[in-house]
Amino acid sequence: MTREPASTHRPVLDVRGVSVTFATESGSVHGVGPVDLSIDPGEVLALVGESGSGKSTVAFASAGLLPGNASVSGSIVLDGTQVVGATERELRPLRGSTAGFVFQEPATALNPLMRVGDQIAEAIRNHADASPAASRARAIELMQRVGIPDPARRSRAFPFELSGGQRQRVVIAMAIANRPALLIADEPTTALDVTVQAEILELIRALARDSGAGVLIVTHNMGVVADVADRVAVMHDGRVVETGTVEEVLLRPADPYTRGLLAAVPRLRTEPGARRPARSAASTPVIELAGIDVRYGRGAAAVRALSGFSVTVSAGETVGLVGESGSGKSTAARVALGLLRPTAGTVRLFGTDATRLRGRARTALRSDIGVVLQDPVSSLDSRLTVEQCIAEPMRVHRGRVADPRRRVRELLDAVRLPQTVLSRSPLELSGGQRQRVSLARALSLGPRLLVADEPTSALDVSVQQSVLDIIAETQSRLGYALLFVSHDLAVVQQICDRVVVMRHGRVEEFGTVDETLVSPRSAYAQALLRAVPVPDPIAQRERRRAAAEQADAAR
Amino acid sequence: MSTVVESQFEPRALVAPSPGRVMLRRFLRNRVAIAGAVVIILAVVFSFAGPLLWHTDQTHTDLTAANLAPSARHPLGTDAVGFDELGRLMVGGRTSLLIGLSAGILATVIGTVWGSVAGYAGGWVEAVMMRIVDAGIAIPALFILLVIAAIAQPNTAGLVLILGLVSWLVPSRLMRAETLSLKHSDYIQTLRAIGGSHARAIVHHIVPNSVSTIVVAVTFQIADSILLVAYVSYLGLGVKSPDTDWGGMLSQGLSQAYNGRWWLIVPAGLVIILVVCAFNAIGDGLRDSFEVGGRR
Amino acid sequence: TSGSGPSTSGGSDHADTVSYALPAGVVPNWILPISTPGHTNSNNYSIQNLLWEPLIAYNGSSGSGKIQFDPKASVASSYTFSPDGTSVTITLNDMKWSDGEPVTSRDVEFWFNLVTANKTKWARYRPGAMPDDVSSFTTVDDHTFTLTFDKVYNQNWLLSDNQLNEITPLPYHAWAKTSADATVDTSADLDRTTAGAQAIFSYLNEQAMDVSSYSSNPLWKVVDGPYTLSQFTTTGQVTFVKNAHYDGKDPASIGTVKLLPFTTVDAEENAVRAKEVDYGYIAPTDVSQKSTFTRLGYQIEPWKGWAITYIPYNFNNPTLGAAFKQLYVRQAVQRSIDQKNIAGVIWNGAATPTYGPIPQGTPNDFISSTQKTNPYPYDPSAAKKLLTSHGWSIGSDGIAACAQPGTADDQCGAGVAAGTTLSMTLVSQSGSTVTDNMMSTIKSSLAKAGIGLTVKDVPANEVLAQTPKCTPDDAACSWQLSFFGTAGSWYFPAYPTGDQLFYSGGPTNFGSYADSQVDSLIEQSSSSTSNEPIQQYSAALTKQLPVIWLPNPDYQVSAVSTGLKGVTQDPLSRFHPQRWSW
Amino acid sequence: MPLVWYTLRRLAQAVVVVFIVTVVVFLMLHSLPGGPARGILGAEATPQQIADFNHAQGLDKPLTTQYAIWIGQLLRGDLGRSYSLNATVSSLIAERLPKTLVLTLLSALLGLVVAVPLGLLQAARRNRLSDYLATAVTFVLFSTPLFFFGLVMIIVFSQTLPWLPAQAPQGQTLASVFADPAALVLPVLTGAAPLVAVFGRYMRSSALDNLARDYVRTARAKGTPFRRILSRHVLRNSATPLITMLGYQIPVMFGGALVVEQLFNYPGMGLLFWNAAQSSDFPVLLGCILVISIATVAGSLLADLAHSLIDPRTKAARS
Ligand SMILES: Nc1ncnc2c1ncn2[C@@H]1O[C@H](COP(=O)(O)OP(=O)(O)OP(=O)(O)O)[C@@H](O)[C@H]1O
Ligand SMILES: Nc1ncnc2c1ncn2[C@@H]1O[C@H](COP(=O)(O)OP(=O)(O)OP(=O)(O)O)[C@@H](O)[C@H]1O
Ligand SMILES: [Mg+2]
Ligand SMILES: [Mg+2]
Repeated sequence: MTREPASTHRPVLDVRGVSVTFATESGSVHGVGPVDLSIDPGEVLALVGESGSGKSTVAFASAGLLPGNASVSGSIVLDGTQVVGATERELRPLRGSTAGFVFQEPATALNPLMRVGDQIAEAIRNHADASPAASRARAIELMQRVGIPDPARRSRAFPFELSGGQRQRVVIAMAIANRPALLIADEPTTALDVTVQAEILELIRALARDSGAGVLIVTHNMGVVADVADRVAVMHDGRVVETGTVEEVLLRPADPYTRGLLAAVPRLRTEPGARRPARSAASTPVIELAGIDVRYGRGAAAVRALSGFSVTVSAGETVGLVGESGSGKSTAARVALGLLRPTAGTVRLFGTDATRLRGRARTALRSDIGVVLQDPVSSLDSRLTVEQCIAEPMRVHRGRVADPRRRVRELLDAVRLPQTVLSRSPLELSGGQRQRVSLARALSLGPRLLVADEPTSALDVSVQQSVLDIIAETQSRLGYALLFVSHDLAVVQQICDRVVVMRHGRVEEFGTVDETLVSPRSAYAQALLRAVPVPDPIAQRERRRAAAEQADAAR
Repeated sequence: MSTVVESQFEPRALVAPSPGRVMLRRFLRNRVAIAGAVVIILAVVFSFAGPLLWHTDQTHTDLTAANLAPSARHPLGTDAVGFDELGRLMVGGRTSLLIGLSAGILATVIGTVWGSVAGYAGGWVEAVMMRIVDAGIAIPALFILLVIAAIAQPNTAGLVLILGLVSWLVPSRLMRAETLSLKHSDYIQTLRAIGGSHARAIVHHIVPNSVSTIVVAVTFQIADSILLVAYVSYLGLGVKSPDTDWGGMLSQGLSQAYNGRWWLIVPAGLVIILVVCAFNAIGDGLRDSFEVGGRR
Repeated sequence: TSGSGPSTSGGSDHADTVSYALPAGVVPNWILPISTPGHTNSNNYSIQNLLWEPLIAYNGSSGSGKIQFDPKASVASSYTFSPDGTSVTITLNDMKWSDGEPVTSRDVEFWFNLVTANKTKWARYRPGAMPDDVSSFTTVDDHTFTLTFDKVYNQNWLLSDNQLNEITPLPYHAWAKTSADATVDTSADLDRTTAGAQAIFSYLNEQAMDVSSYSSNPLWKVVDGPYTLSQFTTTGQVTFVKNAHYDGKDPASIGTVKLLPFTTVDAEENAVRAKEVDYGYIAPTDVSQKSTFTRLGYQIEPWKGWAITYIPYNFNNPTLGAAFKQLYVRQAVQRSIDQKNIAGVIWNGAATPTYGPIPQGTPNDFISSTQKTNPYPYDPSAAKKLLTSHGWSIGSDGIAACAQPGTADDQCGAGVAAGTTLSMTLVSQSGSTVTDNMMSTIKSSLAKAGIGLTVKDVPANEVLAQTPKCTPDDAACSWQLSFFGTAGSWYFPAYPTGDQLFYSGGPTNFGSYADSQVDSLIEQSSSSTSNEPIQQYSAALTKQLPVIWLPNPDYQVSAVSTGLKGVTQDPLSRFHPQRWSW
Repeated sequence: MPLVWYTLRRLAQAVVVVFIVTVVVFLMLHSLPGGPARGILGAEATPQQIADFNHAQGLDKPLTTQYAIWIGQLLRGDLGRSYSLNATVSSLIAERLPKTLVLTLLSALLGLVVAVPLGLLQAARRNRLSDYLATAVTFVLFSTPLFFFGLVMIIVFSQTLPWLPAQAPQGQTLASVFADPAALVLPVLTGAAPLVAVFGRYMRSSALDNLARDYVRTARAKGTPFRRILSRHVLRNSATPLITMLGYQIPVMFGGALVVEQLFNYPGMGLLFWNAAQSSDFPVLLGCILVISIATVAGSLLADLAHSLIDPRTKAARS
């Protein structure tokens, strides 16, 4: 650890020619590099790029927090201290003091058995010789600072007693407890709802502005970039392919990779004018959910996941379900699929009362349903081959398809996968490929209804785009009704005819895309829309200003 | 446009080696587990192939050659009725290994079926089935075995059955936990939504996907069973002379603990500890390579 | 004196205490000198006799090792049979109960009345024997009474085979009541009516049903024996202290006697090694370690039991009963039993080869010379020859099968069907390494003679339950051989008659052995006044082999602290601590 | 009031479990061939005496009747009379159970005191020599039949080096058990051995789990020293599930007590049971198993409740 000579204008983080390799069971893996980066005090640098491009690796390397199997070369100077090659003992004083860290998963980032106030206080006492009482008082102060209401009481809470957004604020409070020169945030908002995301981003921005700390924010969301970043570094395959101010990179990308990436980002329309004409709602309804109530659990602890929920989806039509986490979207989808028996209400599938059917009739009814669920990893049984996965519905409903083997190959073509994947295990496919296999499976019996619960939310934007394209294309060919669940308003805008906006298990708004997602009537939908950042720094700044004005006016 | 995007991004397909391969590699790197496997192989060879090389009469007693100390003729001495102790270790090993293996497998099979059905069925069926398991667990196995010992002397098959019946409970709990997590996995949900039967879900998906849990459970269960066989002999339920098992040899030897006939105790005790350790080590190694739950 | 005695372990450093290890697994559980079923282990009797002296004590602890009348330990000072042998007049010692009352004929009558009115509840009751064989009890005076019998009996038998020796004078003045707070009205003679005697017995029995109260219940404080009770727990710890008021002929020398319970021989042996017991035992397998114990300050001495050990044949077994009835088959089996080596190697010498129905470990006047010399010495090839010369041929599996049925001399014999294989099943007692070793040795040597043996192990209780006396058509008659003799199959009273074991229809004649000549010898031995018939009986059964004779294990291999004097090991397996001293 | 609800539900489950146990135990002991009469009364007993015995004990009634009678008595706290010990089963158990509890609790305590730090240190020094050594020791402890281990302890510490008595305290009262602490050492050590192995392995892997958790990374990122991470964060998080584990181990501990008491001649429940099994003393066997199962069920109930009290999350999650 060597101390760099002090200079007047010194970056808080200076990464020069850094490469990281990981020792794994299958030998050594090149993680990132060489990478060059620097962050000045008060500057927010966004590190973007697709999954696996090395964003987190760079971020962790900056504070020497990489796992034991990583080896780093190059130079990382953190506020005048060389991090590469430093021992744990040398690094410890830097962590939490010179560099503060915020992680992606607020749910797991905190010790579940320790009161949050104590966890913040610990961050203080790790670096300052403060008394327990003083550090606790300071912790409450910090909680106030990060916008946790009633901090004195909340400091006595355990992490599970706080919401996701509040937990993330606690993590941020720990990160800034010792006024770090650099704040490193690895996907700090990815696990949060858009409205909460907006608040957290606002907080980070304010911190950078007020304390003059440099911020390294890792994200894959271009909207977030546009919202907070001063400068942007785009990573691809372990390298930084482009660096520049946020305007330069987002509005005038120079690198072809950046351009492709930006092109795939779905953009939220703010003007009416649906790209696709709304289908005639008059055609036969495929699903009719009416007055659905769902309650989980019993007694006082019961959760009302749906109350009085209704929706209809007609043949050839796409209906989107949007809403924040926990609003009941998946529950509604499960009811539609007959996986969950509602406590009240009727479910009609293809014109028959689905809750009444039993045995063979019920099985037969289900042969007309296709399903694609969110998680590409768990939606396919990894013990089967791709071919077996796709053919499974044809095995369940024997005789529906004359030649399953041929059918599987047709379906592969339809989802644009090569025949060579047939004998592989789903584990040997990428996430996008897996979701396509799921789609092929869902289409194998020629469904009249496709239910898709967040089918693309685990995918990178570019891959998401291609999956969405295939869905749109097969739907226009096969004419199935599509119930599409997503929390991404831009995606829903792009693919749906009509939209249900949900909140706390109720329908907040139901109408065409233009009615609900461009000029909504309900305050909730409006707030939701406002909170979504757009991947255009100038437009986003404008939206932010407008939102602030509105908030002022409200006050 | 989608084709452009695809060609640009999809080649980064995450091609993982097959899970079996990864597991094997991890297992092979676990030196403790490998040592365990070697011990087991040696024990099997010793017990099953040993008698081909070292011929001894293990059916007729010879009181004139009883209680002999180790010598060239009897490297591990002879026991109280004149059986050659080395040859006896081989004979005993067969029984111990066979009973341990069969009982361990039986227990796991019962536990797998019970646990997966209970976990999958849910509701009151699960409640009843798991309360039965709880009740079984509440009665310590040794107590049951002692009662049985006080009543009858089962033959080898009976012993396997008894051991299987007292030790399926833990695997069934593991299997239920595994089933519960698999039951909510997206592919089971999908299968159910398109009308797949419960049997299909259990047989084609849940059980195959629990293979790692089952394999780990089996290994630990075998270790437990071999140990339990030793206890069973101690409690007086062991196999009958001239057959024997390691536990029987040990507990017979224990009655000679003080008259200096160490050869009646030490070898039998050591092989039991070694083999049980070995199975536990393998189980540990497998568990780490599979990264599943199960005994810690 | 309270139930929660202070002592935790034995190992008496001070000379006024001795600790005695009870046999493994034995927990004394009965105090009332009239035992009810389930409470008959010999330690109970020893304990009772320490508190309440028996009328007539028979034991082998008076020095010679022979079992004989022991006037010191008896309340009776003398007994006189009438010349015609139909009655006996007994005179009592001048003794007092611990509360100062004298011991009188009334106390003997009290016992007699209780037993007579409650005989079916008495564990020692056998129809025709005590008290049925006594036709009247006549009190002569406070210290003299006469018992008249229904016919003439052998006097040895009367005195020692659970007849007169069972009688224990009981404190009439303290016990003749039916509730705890009642006072005894000695003139009421409540026990002389059947109903009254039953009510008293039921009260006494009920009081005896609570072991934890034994040391505190005032009833049991009235004693005439050398000791009184200071502790009696359900775990089997029993502590005696010297009876300060004892005025009999057998006073205690050591002040405190502790009985210590152990579950296993191993646990007991650990205590011996730790010098925590003064009078314990070691496993037979450890006899070879004698010098170790000698160094620790113990004397190792076998305690011979007045017992025999055997395996009954089930003569009513449908498959093999007919074969068992052939004497040559039994001879072949007996000649395959290597008693000398079994006793010497497997038992390490802690067993005595026994070739007939009279115990051979203790010198006595009942044994015949035939039994002493063993007419059927170990010789498997002779055994095989016996079979082959009687029409059996050895099959490919090495087991003899009857090839020539018929009754001629070179044929299998009456009732043995062609093709019968001599492959026997033995229900044997589990839980003992020595027994297991013995059985595998027997199995192995029988195989040499062409006889197959399958051993089925069950606990001792189960052996008895599974091998009952039966008739050929009973389902329960499928057993062929039965062994329940790890600790000796049968302990005799002082007079070793076989009326229960080998008399046709005898209650414990499990194998239904029947031989009219033997029956008449047994009858003669219980009625004749000489020892001639019992010796003839000994010779006859030695030759007849009604069962497989096996070495009789010692009662235990005792480890007695060298300083402990006066220890004689009573073949009747009772202990007499009043005679011990440091 | 979720905790109250949870408690009630767990309680109801426990009752069901105990009921199933009674049925299982009853059927097990009564459907087996043979009977106690001959064994209790001995070879000399006459058939009449055996019939009387069976009648007096109700052994000649149909099974269901016997069960109903038995349950009825149970509910009145009457477990029947021992066939062989001439005492009521409940008095026997009342006398012995506390001693067994003392033995098992001391063993469990010792097991925890050794295993928790051991497992934690092993996790901290994963795959170093000390970890391997400790792993080897725990494996061997786990794999050694307890009766063998106990005997080795006796031979070494009582016979070869005559330091400690080979007999556990023999006193009747609990006080007398504690009056002789030296005699308690070997039994407690023997009883603790397998628990050290089980808890140690559990603790090691639980601590390893926790070391890989995000919150440890957070603690590292805020500059917490490793020792403190271990003692403040990992220890508590990995030891808390040990409470539930403790509940699961209760049957194992009772099994251990059976062997330990038998080896060291310790007059507790295990020894009572052992002797009862030798003499087919059915009422005692039934009573012991019942009490032990109830203790097991109650123990795991307590463990679960303690866990939900200690772990703030379960208070809310379990509802
Ligand atoms: N501990 C590790 N061992 C081996 N390889 C690793 C390890 N951590 C990361 N990698 C590899 O290094 C590369 C970069 O990973 P990194 O986590 O930095 O990507 P990322 O851009 O943060 O992706 P995401 O958006 O999915 O978080 C990936 O190929 C990844 O597989
Ligand atoms: N199995 C369950 N048991 C109890 N509560 C549940 C269960 N599943 C969901 N819930 C609750 O029901 C409500 C609706 O859940 P649901 O999964 O439908 O929401 P969602 O809109 O799909 O959220 P997300 O966007 O996070 O997937 C939530 O409050 C959730 O916590
Ligand atoms: Mg990342
Ligand atoms: Mg959802």
